[in-house]
Amino acid sequence: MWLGLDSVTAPRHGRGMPHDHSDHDHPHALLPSDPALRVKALETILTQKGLIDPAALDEIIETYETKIGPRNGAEVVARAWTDPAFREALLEDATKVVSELGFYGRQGEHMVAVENTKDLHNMVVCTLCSCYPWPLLGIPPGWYKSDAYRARAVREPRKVLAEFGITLPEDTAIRVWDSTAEVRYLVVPMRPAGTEKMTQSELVELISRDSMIGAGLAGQT
Amino acid sequence: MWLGLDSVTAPRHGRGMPHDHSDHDHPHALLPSDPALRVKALETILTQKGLIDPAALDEIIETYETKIGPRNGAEVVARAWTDPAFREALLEDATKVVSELGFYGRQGEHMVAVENTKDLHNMVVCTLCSCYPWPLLGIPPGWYKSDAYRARAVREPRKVLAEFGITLPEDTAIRVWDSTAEVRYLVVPMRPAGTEKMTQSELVELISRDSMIGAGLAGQT
Amino acid sequence: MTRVHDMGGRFGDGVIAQDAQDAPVFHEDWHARALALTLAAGGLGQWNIDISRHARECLPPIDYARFSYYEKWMAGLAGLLVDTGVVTRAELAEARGQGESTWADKRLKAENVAGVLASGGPADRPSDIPVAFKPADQVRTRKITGNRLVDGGHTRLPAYAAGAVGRILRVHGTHILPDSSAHRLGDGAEPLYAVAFAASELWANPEHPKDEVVLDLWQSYLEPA
Amino acid sequence: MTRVHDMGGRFGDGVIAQDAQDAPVFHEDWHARALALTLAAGGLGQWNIDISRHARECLPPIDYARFSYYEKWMAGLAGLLVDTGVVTRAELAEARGQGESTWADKRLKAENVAGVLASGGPADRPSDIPVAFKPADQVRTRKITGNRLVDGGHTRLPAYAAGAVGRILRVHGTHILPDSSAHRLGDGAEPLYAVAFAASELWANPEHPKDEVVLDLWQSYLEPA
Repeated sequence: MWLGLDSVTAPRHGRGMPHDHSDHDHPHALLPSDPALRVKALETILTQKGLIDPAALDEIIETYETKIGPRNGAEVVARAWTDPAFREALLEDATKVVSELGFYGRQGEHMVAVENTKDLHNMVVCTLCSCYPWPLLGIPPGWYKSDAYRARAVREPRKVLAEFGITLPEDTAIRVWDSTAEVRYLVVPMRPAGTEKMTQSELVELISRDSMIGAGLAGQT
Repeated sequence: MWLGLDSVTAPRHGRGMPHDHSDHDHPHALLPSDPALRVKALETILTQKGLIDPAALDEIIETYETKIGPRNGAEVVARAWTDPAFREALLEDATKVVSELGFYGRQGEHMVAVENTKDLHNMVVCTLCSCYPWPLLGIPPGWYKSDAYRARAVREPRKVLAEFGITLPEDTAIRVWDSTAEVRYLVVPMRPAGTEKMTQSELVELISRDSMIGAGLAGQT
Repeated sequence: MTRVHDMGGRFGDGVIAQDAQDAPVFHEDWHARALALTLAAGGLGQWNIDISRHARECLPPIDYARFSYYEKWMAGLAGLLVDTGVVTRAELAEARGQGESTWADKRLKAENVAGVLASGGPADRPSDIPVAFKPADQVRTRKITGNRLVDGGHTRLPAYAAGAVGRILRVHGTHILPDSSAHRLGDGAEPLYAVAFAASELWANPEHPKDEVVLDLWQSYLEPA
Repeated sequence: MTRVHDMGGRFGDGVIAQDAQDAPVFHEDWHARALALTLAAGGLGQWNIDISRHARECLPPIDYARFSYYEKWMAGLAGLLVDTGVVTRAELAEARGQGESTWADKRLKAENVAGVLASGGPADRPSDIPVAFKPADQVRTRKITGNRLVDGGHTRLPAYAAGAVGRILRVHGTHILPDSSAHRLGDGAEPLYAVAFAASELWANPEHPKDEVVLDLWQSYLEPA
């Protein structure tokens, strides 16, 4: 319950109501404008008030730099390619399956796996913000959070894919998943031809982050 | 035909098609970033190429600083208040009537006058750009061209009017005119009570620019 | 959603920064020069008003948001000059014009300014398209706004009024269709109407049951409702 | 049109600036600090994820457009800290915290980070609202997007998908309604669905007749079609 979804639902007077600021009276304008100094100022204030433990920040950063990243997703995909029962269970209830592998967590509480086939290419975006399956793919790359991707992926996915070097067959349909709720989508890319003899750990190397967003293909170079 | 609406309709290869630029490859990025230097650079280039006569720029500026402004509209309104036949003709065909007064011209080629009453308050905006009846009101004020006015006037005209110091009676309807074509709207504000004995030229002094946009009342102080 | 300029109804903007009634027409000298330069350059006849509006709308969204009004005009003008070949990218980069232009004979002269401003540029044109609606008719706007001739092209149906039912208030005659004219595809003139929409038809939380918004809309934006 | 963040389908953005597959997780040290600071401050329990999304959406449109990703996070965080009274405007202005906070006992400790990240914060909740739709049912989204509880409030129906007909693809169970939760009006949990829309239902010029967009939408956003 760390996100406090339950603990902060009591209305308080004047809070939670939208109040549109003009450019200069938003609280952020009180901080230094240089972003690095701005972050430093906030960290300093919160540390001085006893609200932040800088060591906890270090721990969070190290977690997402070294422990939680697209390798997790690649392991799930590689196993789905090689283990039919696992694949079936993953497509049936991804949250359960990835939890059993220890990949449950923040921004991955409700997982759905969608499988790419010759007939259907899945692709994930969050047009309203930057929702992304952190426990399986880590922190999203810059392009995923860019205005250009958010604006264009839903309207012209084929032009977007072309920028990523992908041209789908003319009769392949595209399904773009706009992550508007707390459900997070993992794309299971197609297994490349000629990989029948590879081991699961060899396959993992073929599975890029972008392929699990649907903006890349597995084995694409 | 100076605006060239007819003369440039022949398609030319690769021209006129939208081509979205990312931030840094738009031609404007080649110019100095300081706006005053940017304008100066464009004027210099065009003058050196013989495409601009700086004296013509001076003449345009002087025209809109001293000759064409809200005084024109105020004269039209004051006469409509005092001359019933004129009022009727103005509401019937404003383009014809203002042309006869010498107030035809650029950005006022198709005029419509709309009259405020106890039952109906008219208000003008251009949400898509900044369309405005230049020959009658001059160059629009900054607020009319602001994002805040463009975004809010159509959705919450009463909150906007409150910022301008106006509270309408509860049973007055508001009609907001969003200037999406080349038709330009002049609001004929209500004549203030107690002005029955005023001359037309005294009345002109009561008629503010904002009152002819519908963001003010005549005689409002 | 069309482009970033299509902001009618947007939430998030704060109070309106008002100018005094007697504020100067131009707050800065360069504002005046920018306006005059835009008008004079338009006089070269290399683009029309729809093309020039579209040039401003096509600014990168970040620029459109951060630029002040006349900065948008200047950036739009730079784009138009390069697109039409009137000025080269090299000339912009060097802030120096290379030799007299072939269009120099179209230069607006000071003595012609008054006449040109007074003559304007009307947008009504004859059209073979019959007028389909009369005042009080119910119409519905296109469900999805957007140019039907050119993907991402210029159009004048704001997103907030897409898929809405209104009633014809005025018939304006037949006018140049910006969706066509902005892309040099001809005037495409067709009937133009003032159409009134109840605020409740456009907004989730309208301010007042009697309020309306009126837009000028072309016949091809409309269908009977 | 809701707010500036609601940009799905917008024209005007250029090519996507791609990162290499092996680019660092954080391009700048301050990006990493900004992310960690946001997570740790969230742990104080003074806001939920819907409130914090809304705080970013409520940035002035000019700021939202010009700020890089983590700058939006920092600005949103500054707003949240002031709105909740955790930090004062004076403290922000002086870049100095005045005395220990009453919420200091909620500080996230380094040794609890792993457990907290692993436990997450699920959004499914029991609800008395019966599930109204099943897979393959046709539904229509609200014609006008926007929060129905709070004018200008948070909502998760993008403008591009308003007034569109789609079909239910999945039933996700009952989830917290962001429109309520973002304004401290309770969980308001209700059924949530994945709804598929033909591209031709959303775009003036769809790329391909077979393409679809799927959105997760709450039952109150939908009606039978």
